[in-house]
Amino acid sequence: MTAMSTINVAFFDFFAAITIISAVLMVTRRNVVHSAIFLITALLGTAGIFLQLEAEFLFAVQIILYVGGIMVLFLFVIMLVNLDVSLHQLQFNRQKWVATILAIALGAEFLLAFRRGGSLIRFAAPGAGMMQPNTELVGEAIFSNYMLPFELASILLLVAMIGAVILAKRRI
Amino acid sequence: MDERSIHGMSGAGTTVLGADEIILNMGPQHPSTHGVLRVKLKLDGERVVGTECIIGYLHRGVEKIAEHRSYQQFAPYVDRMDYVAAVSNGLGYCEAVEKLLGAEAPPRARVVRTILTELQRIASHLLWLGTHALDIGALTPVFYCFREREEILKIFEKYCGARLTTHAFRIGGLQYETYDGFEAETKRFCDDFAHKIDEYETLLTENRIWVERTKGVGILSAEDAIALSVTGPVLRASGVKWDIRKAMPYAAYDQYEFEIPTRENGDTYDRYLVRMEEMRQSRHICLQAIENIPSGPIMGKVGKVLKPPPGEVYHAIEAPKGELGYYIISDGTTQPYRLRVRPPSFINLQAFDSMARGGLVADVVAIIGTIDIVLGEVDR
Amino acid sequence: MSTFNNLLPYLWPVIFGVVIVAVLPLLAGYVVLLERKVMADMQARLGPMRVGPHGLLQPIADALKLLLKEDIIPENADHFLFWIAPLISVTAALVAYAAIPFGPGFQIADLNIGLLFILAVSSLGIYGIVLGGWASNSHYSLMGALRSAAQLVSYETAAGLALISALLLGSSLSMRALVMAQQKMGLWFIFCVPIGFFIYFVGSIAETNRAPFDLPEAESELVAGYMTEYSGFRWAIYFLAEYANMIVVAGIATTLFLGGWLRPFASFHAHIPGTGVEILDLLPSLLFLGVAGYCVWLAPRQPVAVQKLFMLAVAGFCLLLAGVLGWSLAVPEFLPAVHGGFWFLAKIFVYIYGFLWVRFTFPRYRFDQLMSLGWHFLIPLALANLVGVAVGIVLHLSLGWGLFPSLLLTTLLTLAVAIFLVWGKERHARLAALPSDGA
Amino acid sequence: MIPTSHYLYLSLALFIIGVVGVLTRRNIIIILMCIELILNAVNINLVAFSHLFGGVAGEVFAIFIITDAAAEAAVGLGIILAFFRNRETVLADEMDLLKW
Repeated sequence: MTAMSTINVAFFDFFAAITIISAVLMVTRRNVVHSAIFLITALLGTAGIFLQLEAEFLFAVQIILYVGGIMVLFLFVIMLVNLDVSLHQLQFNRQKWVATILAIALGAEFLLAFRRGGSLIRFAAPGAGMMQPNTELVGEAIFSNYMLPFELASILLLVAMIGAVILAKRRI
Repeated sequence: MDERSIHGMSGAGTTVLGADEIILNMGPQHPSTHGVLRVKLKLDGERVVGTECIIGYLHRGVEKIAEHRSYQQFAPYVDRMDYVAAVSNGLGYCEAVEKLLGAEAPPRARVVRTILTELQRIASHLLWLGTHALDIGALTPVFYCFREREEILKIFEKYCGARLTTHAFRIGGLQYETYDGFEAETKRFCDDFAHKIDEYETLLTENRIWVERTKGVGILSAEDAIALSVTGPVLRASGVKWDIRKAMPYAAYDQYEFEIPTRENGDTYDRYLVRMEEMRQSRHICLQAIENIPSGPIMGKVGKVLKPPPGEVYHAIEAPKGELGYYIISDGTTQPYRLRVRPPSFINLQAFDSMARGGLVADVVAIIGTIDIVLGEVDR
Repeated sequence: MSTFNNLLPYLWPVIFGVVIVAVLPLLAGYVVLLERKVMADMQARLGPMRVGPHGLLQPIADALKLLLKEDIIPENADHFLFWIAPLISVTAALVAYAAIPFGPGFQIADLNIGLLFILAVSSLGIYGIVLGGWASNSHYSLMGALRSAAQLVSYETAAGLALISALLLGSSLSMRALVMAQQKMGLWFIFCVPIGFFIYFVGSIAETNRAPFDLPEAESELVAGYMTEYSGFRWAIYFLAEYANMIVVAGIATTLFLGGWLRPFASFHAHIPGTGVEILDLLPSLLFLGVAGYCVWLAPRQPVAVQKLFMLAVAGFCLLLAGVLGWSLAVPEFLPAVHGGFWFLAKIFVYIYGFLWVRFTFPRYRFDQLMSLGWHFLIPLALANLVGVAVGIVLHLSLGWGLFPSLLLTTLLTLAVAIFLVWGKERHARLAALPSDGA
Repeated sequence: MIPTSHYLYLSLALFIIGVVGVLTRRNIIIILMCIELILNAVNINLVAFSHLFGGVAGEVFAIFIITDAAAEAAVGLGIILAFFRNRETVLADEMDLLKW
């Protein structure tokens, strides 16, 4: 095992641990702001995973859009609607156990699928350096093969923007 | 007011949007409430939906003190009301007592009083301009303003030994003769000051941000201004041509030519322009007065012990901030039976609510600045 | 040993990183001193003069004072967030340095997505402000935080669009490649896209919360905005983050618009006869020699013996710098690195001087005016500029016009758009000033 | 090198955590955030497979998903704000006006 791959594995473990731990903390925290922060760290961990997968452009997009944009919006709204009382309310509903069982079933199902179907989708070691230069490749893909979905996505954003403005505006 | 939002803090605590309104407590320790004014703002987001001024943090009972001091002893106290325009305060008080006594200051004293008072008006307006600009975020004008104000304070210091609380005037005239070079120094200051004002105006008057921040902010209509008995530059910026120096001349003002600057819109920008023009007019008055100061005594004959005849008198002057009136009741003893001050700051502050309502938080700061209050005078 | 060889490529970046993290607080401190001195100069006074000659030791004294101050956490604050918020700010600011090329050799990592990386990481700094403001549990802090969040999100858009106009010319996201593109073109991008530079200048002032866009910490309104409840060391960390961010945005502007580490007139080559030394490369050394001479001249005029010595020490330091800059002329391997670093820092300081100049000249915007400036003027202008630059490049590529003339043409067209926008805004303001039932 | 299955396990874990959050939490903002977590799990999957097959198609779709998430967050938070103004609550099980 070379030094490179040791570092690679170490980075993967590190980012995966950050992601999972913060995801768990996010779901369990009582304070919504703390939850949001742990979601941010989870997203940053995911961004690290992207970087480790040689998807640099996606790493930047993840941080700029997700962490720097969407989560700021979340925090903004949390600060606007944060109620003192909500800290003392019950945080989980009655579906707790149902949900847990469901989740376990879901997990088991997926695991089974991975184990059984692993041979079908050939979990080999991924090739390295095939997606460089990443930004250029993604750009070319978006503006050639995926032109229509890209335009649709921008229309979706426009619609969402108008919708959000109308919903949030007090008096129109 | 909503008790919960007053006591509950924001941030990690309660809601901002929940009740749709938050209470923001500005002051008494806030960098731009000009001392110890406390303003309770009811905010909807950044918009002001209600205000409440809470005053009294600097109350010293000046009016009550007057009842236990002889007329001369009380004179230094008035300096501590509007402490950035002490000379004007002293002028109003001395003239009120002189009116009560039926005495009059000699012509020379009256002219020197006029010069010093007009210099004080410039100094007061300079301080206002500097701090007002600072409130709106312009960091630099305040230093230029203080540079010029320093020159005026130097003249005061040379004249009577004090810079801020001068106690420059005495009942019946002046205690000190003017020093050698008083005329020359005042003239030099006035000559320099002409383009200094132009310099300030180049920094601010045409500045886009300044205009945007002040135009249409804190509008006070002429009717409202009169109804709220607002006086001084605030009133004149609303278009009412009322200046006691012209309407009921005192000191030596009837001898000089000067304009009463007025504007129509009654917004913060107009008040700024009015005060700038007033500084020019004050300079003009000073220059006229300095040309021929009559010779003669500077102290009238009023005697050592002042016992005004029983009666009452109201005398008002045009202080830098507006009408400064003294209402004195004498019972024939050496001490006033009752003394009441009509402070311009206190009464102008009443207009704050109607000006600030509907504005933004940043406008509140601009409006507190534009009314030009001094808390020593509001609270007395 | 082989492991060591494998790790060697990682060694230089680590050393660079340590150097930057170690030097940056000092640099930020001296930027503060510079700011106070420039402010004093513009306001007809002297500024700090007490600590060291001409206040040269003031930053160190300030840092010591801040370190020793009592650390206050408000009773009802959210302790964890209150503790971590300044650290988020400063970390985001420092990480951004990883991709800034201080010189041709002095860069921690020449990332493929360099510019995106810097933008991404520095956009995290907003969390420090928002969380700090929220955790302080005070109205002023919260309002500062909310203002800051809205402001940063709005101006990031305009600044990002302005950067894209330069990216179109450089056709890369790598900071190094962007400088190389300017070298190849023989023209800094500021001359090709002046409007883009202007928008980025305004946007970067807003992003770093500097006057006239310092609403999140507007002293006269919000006391100190999100920093109201902070004191001592935590406050110092926020302060460091703010100045570190200033240097980051200045670094981005320098790299994208001002030719990075390139010397002015980089394509003008005039050698001293008989040697391979270019005349223009002598400029930095001469500058420092001049400063050293001035210090020597000042030294006997200092009132206290210690100050005389200190002045001489400063002169010596300048001589040393001049020596290093001159010596590197003789050693071709070091020439680009040393002089590149010099020019980069010099450009950063010029850019920051622009910040200071603006700060001491203009009053502060009001929140709604700030938003309308961002959304109604800067973003449309940035979009128009982007289209203009793109059209200019197309003209250059398809019609074979020179790149500079075609960009000049489109720039003029964009200026027309800008004038139209201003005119429309003023017309709007006039209409709004008319009496109406709305308001 | 890390086998792709590791990424799948990571993504699975995130997905399940997200689902549990959506099903159990009462605060609707946290529910929205859990949905973001689920979307992220999907993104990891897409990028991992993209890496495995050496194309950028997966990354492009991940970008579309992020776009989607932005739209969803904007509209979702808009609804929450509007709802909060009327009912002063952010608890999902108290949003029962349509329940008969």
